[in-house]
Amino acid sequence: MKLSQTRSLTTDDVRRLFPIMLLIVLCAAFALTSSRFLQFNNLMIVAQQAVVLLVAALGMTFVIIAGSIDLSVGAIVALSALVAAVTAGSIGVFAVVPACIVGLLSGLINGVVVARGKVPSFIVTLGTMVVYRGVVLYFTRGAPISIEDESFLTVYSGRSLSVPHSVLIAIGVIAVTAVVLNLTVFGREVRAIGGGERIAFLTGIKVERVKIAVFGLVGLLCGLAGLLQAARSMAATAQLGEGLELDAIAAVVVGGTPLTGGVGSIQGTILGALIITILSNGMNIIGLDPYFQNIIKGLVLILSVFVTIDRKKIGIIK
Amino acid sequence: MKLSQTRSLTTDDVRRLFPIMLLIVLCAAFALTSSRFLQFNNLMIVAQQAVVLLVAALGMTFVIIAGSIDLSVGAIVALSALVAAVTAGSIGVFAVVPACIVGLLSGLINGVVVARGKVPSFIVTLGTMVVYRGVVLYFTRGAPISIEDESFLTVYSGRSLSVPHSVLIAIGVIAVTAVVLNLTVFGREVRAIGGGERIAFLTGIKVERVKIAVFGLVGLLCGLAGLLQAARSMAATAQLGEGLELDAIAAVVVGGTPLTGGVGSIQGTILGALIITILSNGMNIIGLDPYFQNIIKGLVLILSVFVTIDRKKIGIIK
Amino acid sequence: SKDKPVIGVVVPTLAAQFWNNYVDFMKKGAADLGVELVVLNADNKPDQMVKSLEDLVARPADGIIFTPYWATATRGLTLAKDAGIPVILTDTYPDYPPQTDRFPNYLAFVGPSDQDAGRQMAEALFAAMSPDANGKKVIGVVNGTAGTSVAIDRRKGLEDALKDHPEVVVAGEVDGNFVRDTSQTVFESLYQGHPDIKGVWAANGGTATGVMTALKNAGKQPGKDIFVVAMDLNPENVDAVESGDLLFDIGGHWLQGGFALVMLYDEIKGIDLPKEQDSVKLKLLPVTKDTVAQFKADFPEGVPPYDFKAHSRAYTPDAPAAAFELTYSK
Amino acid sequence: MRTNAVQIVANTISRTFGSTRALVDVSVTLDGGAIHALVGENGAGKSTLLKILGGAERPDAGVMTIDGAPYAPASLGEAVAHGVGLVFQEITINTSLTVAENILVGQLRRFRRGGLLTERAMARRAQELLDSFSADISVNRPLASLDLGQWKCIEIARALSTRPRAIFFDESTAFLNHREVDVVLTAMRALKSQGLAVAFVSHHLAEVGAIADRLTILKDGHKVGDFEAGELDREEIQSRMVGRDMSKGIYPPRGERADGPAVLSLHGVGAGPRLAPLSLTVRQGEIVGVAGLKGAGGERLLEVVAGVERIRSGEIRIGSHTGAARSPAEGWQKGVAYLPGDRTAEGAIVGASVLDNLVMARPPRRGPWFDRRRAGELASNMIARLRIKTASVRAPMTSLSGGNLQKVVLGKCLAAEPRLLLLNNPTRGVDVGARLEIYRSLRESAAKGLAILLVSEDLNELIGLSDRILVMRAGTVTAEIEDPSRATEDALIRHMT
Ligand SMILES: Nc1ncnc2c1ncn2[C@@H]1O[C@H](COP(=O)(O)OP(=O)(O)OP(=O)(O)O)[C@@H](O)[C@H]1O
Ligand SMILES: Nc1ncnc2c1ncn2[C@@H]1O[C@H](COP(=O)(O)OP(=O)(O)OP(=O)(O)O)[C@@H](O)[C@H]1O
Ligand SMILES: [Mg+2]
Ligand SMILES: [Mg+2]
Repeated sequence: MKLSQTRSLTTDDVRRLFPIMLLIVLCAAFALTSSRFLQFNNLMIVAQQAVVLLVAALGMTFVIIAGSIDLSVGAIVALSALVAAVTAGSIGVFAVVPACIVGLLSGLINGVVVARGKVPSFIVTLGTMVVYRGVVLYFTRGAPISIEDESFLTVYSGRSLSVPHSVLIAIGVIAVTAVVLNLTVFGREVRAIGGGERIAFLTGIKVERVKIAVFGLVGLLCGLAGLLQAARSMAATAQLGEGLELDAIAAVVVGGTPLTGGVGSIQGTILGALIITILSNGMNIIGLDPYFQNIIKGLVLILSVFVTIDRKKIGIIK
Repeated sequence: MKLSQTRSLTTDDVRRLFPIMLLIVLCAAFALTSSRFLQFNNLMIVAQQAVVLLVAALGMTFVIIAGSIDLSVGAIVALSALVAAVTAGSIGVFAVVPACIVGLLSGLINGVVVARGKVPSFIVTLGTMVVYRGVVLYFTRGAPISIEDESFLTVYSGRSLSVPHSVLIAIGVIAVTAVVLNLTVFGREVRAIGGGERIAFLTGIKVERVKIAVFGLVGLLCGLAGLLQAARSMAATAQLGEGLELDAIAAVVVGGTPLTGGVGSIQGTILGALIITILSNGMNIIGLDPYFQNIIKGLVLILSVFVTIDRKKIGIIK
Repeated sequence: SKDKPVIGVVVPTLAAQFWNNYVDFMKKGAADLGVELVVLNADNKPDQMVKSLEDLVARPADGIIFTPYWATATRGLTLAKDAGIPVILTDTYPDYPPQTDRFPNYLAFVGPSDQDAGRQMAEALFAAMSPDANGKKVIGVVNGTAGTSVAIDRRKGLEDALKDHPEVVVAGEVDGNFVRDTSQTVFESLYQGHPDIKGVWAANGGTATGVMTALKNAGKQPGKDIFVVAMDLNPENVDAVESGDLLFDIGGHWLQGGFALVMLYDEIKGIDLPKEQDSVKLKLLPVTKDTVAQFKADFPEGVPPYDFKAHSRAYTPDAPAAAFELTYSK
Repeated sequence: MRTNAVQIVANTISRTFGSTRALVDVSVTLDGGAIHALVGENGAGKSTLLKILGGAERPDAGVMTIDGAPYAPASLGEAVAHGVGLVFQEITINTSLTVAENILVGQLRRFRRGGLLTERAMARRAQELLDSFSADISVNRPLASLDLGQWKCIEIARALSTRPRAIFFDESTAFLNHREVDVVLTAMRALKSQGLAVAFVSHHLAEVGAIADRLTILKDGHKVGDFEAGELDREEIQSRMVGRDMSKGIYPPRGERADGPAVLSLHGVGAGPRLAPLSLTVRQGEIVGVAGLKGAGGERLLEVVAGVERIRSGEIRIGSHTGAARSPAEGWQKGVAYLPGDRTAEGAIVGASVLDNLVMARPPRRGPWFDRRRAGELASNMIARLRIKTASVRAPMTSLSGGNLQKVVLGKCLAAEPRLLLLNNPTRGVDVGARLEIYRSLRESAAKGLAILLVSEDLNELIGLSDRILVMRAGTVTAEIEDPSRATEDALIRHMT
């Protein structure tokens, strides 16, 4: 018994280690095909490309652990990017404040309708996704809003010692979300609600308040993501962040957090966001037929969930 | 007690009657604004516009009652439309066979991965949505494929006695799905699985087989929907049916079928599909600012679920 | 209310600046001519394009102007024919001519030749690049949304030019989906894999902006280290040509809708469109550093001072026929 | 029908879960026409043994035979095909279906004509099955109008629908009140008389004594022995199960009559038709029991005090605060801990760990931070105090046996250090040994000032533990028993019905 355990990997280990193994395999495959892939410069580009997805996915991690889902993150990113672009001209780097406030408010609206209105989050955020994007379209009329402010661009999309600032900001977000999820009472309440909402409610957890806070948190993070995206593209457009919600959900679940709620980890989401970004970056670097790339992306998504999912924990596979 | 019940509507009645009331209110509002709205001709157009959404949503009703979800319906519609367009040139009206077979197979693949692989349907179909659309893109290389075959177009998108054939086909699909859901063993098993998958398993239902069949059924219906869509647009393109999955889910839940599974009705889905189609048709006919239409669509979605949802039945609002 | 005809317009999307410029110019025309303009948005969905056309037929509109993306031309024309509504197509040519027996209601086509524009972009790019040590010119290609005829036709134009220029090598192609952020991301990766790229053919304005942003982030100076060419003449791209970042841009075809509006208005007012004027293939306006000042003078805010009534034969019976040339004033 | 009685033999069965040895070389023989009881502490391996016999689990080692032929079911379906039916410990009623569909759900295909379901034939067959063991249920009743006992009967009818030769019940009476229990026990006798081999698990030795023909005692996965009915008396069974002398009874002695300040007082509190206005005071150190059938108002009363249900009239005082808790959160804040009746749906988060559940109500915190060290201590203490059988503090709840799960839910309430504890059937499925611990623990807490309001379907528990008993019927209090030590089950039942 003991012997065989030390010799061979158990299914549990495979499950746990799969995201990191997948990441390593992908990196190795791309590195073998293109010498450029592992260069510092490209790694920084990947990191930078991953930032917006990662920040949104970190927020999504909380929502999913709480047993809900948020389809409006892409729209919130577009909305806050718009706010950042509009205000950057006058207040420069402080555009982060209105961008984050708008993100937070959008998230709180989701949260209040979900928690107080008792409407499933899938529907609420499907609706607000359309509404928020409608608002962006209504205000921009499709025109990109360029950001000229130098200080804004330098702070949010410049580099120091060749490290992009956005990557540093993302590291900060990782640290904060990891602490909040793992070390605070709030983080435990989020898990409890995802594990069993009614039980949490009867045990005295303020379910409504916590859920509103969770949606507010993802909104706030999307506000930040929108700002970073606006800084990276030096403009806000109506199409910004389209489909980001699905990528964010994919990042979370590829990282091993099940959609059923109650469990999940920040490090998983980091791996998931990196896998999705690297897959895309690598396929473009090696010049894979763009018509073929989507097929591979879809298969990788299914495969990783197929392997990482803990079937013992999920009585019901829905 | 008795008296007040006959006099006033209970919340339950409001819930149950809301979709039909909403439909009536929408129709009345549009009819007052534009005299054209209630004309036979426009009603036939609405019916025809609703067909593709309705057929896909009828399939989705089964999936949702079974407690799952299918995000790949739009992609399956595109895939079968492609097959229909490619084969219509040589086999004319019989293109329905390969289109439906491809739809069925795509659905069965979803079902096998969900049921046998025990991967949540949200993820599987998110992945296959990307894969199937990738396949369409790969084969069409993005170019639209026109349909010239007259017999094909007449049969699937012509009219007899001013009634569009597609509407007749949809009525047939309604009849069949209503019988299957309400009167067959299979329909009962679908409800049982949605009501509690583990319980259904323990009580001897072949859960895997039924789930595979459900996904196969929605695939088959999407195959038909793809054929009808191709006939209606006289062409197949890679973008066909984009976002249809979300509209189909919206139609099902607006019709009062909760996302939690176990309960749901065909007539609800019919109402839901009509509401969504009429909302869009009416706003176009009265010429509402296109920048504003999406905002209204999103709000109507949230509102109707807010009213119709049965909060007693859903202990957990996720 | 027949004196104020209803003209319905369906655009592929309103989330792109180009189509908003298109609609704005038409709105100006509608106000001048006295037309009730109904604008519908297909939201980038083929099915919604068809539905919107059906809604216009049901309304009914007195005339329809639409852009048959996703091969929706035949469907739209059939619907309109059955309801006796005249149609002008813009932007995307459906591979059959107007005013045939099959579609007598298909009055005219007004649009650019995307293929020609794609070729011009390529030619301008190739001419500006100097060959590398091996005598090759290495370019990268960022395509538009796969499946749109616009993307396909522009790419065909590039292909035509490539045939005449064997010294040009395509290092790689990516799909930027006509969206600037996507274009930026995919080009970042492409460029990382092929740092020898010295020229970029970008399928539209937003795509080019994304590419230039990526280049700047990579510490390269577009217009010096690497040339970028674009299409659509979006204001920001015109500015980029002025600053020297963008080598070449071509467009002006957002005016096509306004031109079509005049033609359709006259038809509704009983003045038949001559057969020989039923295909207006706009010769697009190329803009380079040399001509950008002129462009800005002639097209303030992108909209030329254009007298719709003067071009409408219903208002000005002797209005000249070929009124729709895109030209510089000097 | 069947003349020769069936015999099922399980020989040296073993089953291990991770490091837990749930069964070690256990052998049993089950005969047709006899009722066989399995008893033992929580976690002794009873459910595991029944699941293996019923095809829901597979043994690591050991063989089984039916009438001498090898029997190794790989699934429930295979067991059913061998004529073996299993009624689970958990409720397996599907509320999306009707009564008849719930009974015949596994064989809907047999009721097809021309591809369509014949509802009438189904209803007839379902009614036949219910009537075959005299369950007084009409298939036309909506599921929601039936009580848990009737739900259990539906499950029994389902097990019978495949015409089994053997049928096993896992704690089928644990969630039932005395009346419902009688229904199920009568059903078991009826099945026995039809020649079926019947096996059941129960923690209520009175039930065992009433109907079992034979008895197997398990302890820590090992078989202690097989006995004939009447061979051992109740105390002997208990002491063999628990491994110590239980002859002094399991209920701790009552203390002095509590006359401290009131912790909970209700004045004319009503909550709709299911709870008529009622007044009640629970003092520090007092355990007040509430007896009554399901729907009599006891559960409602707890929900009102806990803040789950709103009051429609009257006034509640908790300690010095006036006013009802408007939510459970407010209740817990005021020092009211609530243990709901359904441990899996309302009590414990099954996907979380033992520790997570134990500290959920009042997580040890320093400002916003969760204090892991103190949480670990708190959980370990509670595990020791309630003798929760778990592999570790961080073990997942899914690895616990039913009774231990229940103890965790109680532990969660005690860990919040409440001043008022609301208990709804706190010892459902808990073995005698553990009950003794729990009762002692509750009594100790009461002695330190805790006030307890106890609703229970176990009338012995009410009589043994309470300082005072309210008896309710149809939402009103029908009697108040000041000295429970002199009360009898029959007396309570008289006021309840
Ligand atoms: N999971 C649930 N199941 C049933 N009811 C719930 C649930 N969650 C919340 N509720 C209902 O919502 C109400 C308030 O819930 P909760 O205590 O979680 O909110 P809160 O944050 O404490 O709000 P407030 O601060 O306004 O009291 C309760 O009265 C209850 O009826
Ligand atoms: N799936 C599982 N994973 C890990 N351990 C398990 C599992 N199922 C049972 N066990 C362990 O096996 C032992 C026997 O469990 P079992 O459910 O058979 O007990 P039981 O006698 O039925 O107890 P109770 O009276 O509490 O229902 C327990 O220690 C339990 O924790
Ligand atoms: Mg058990
Ligand atoms: Mg509260």
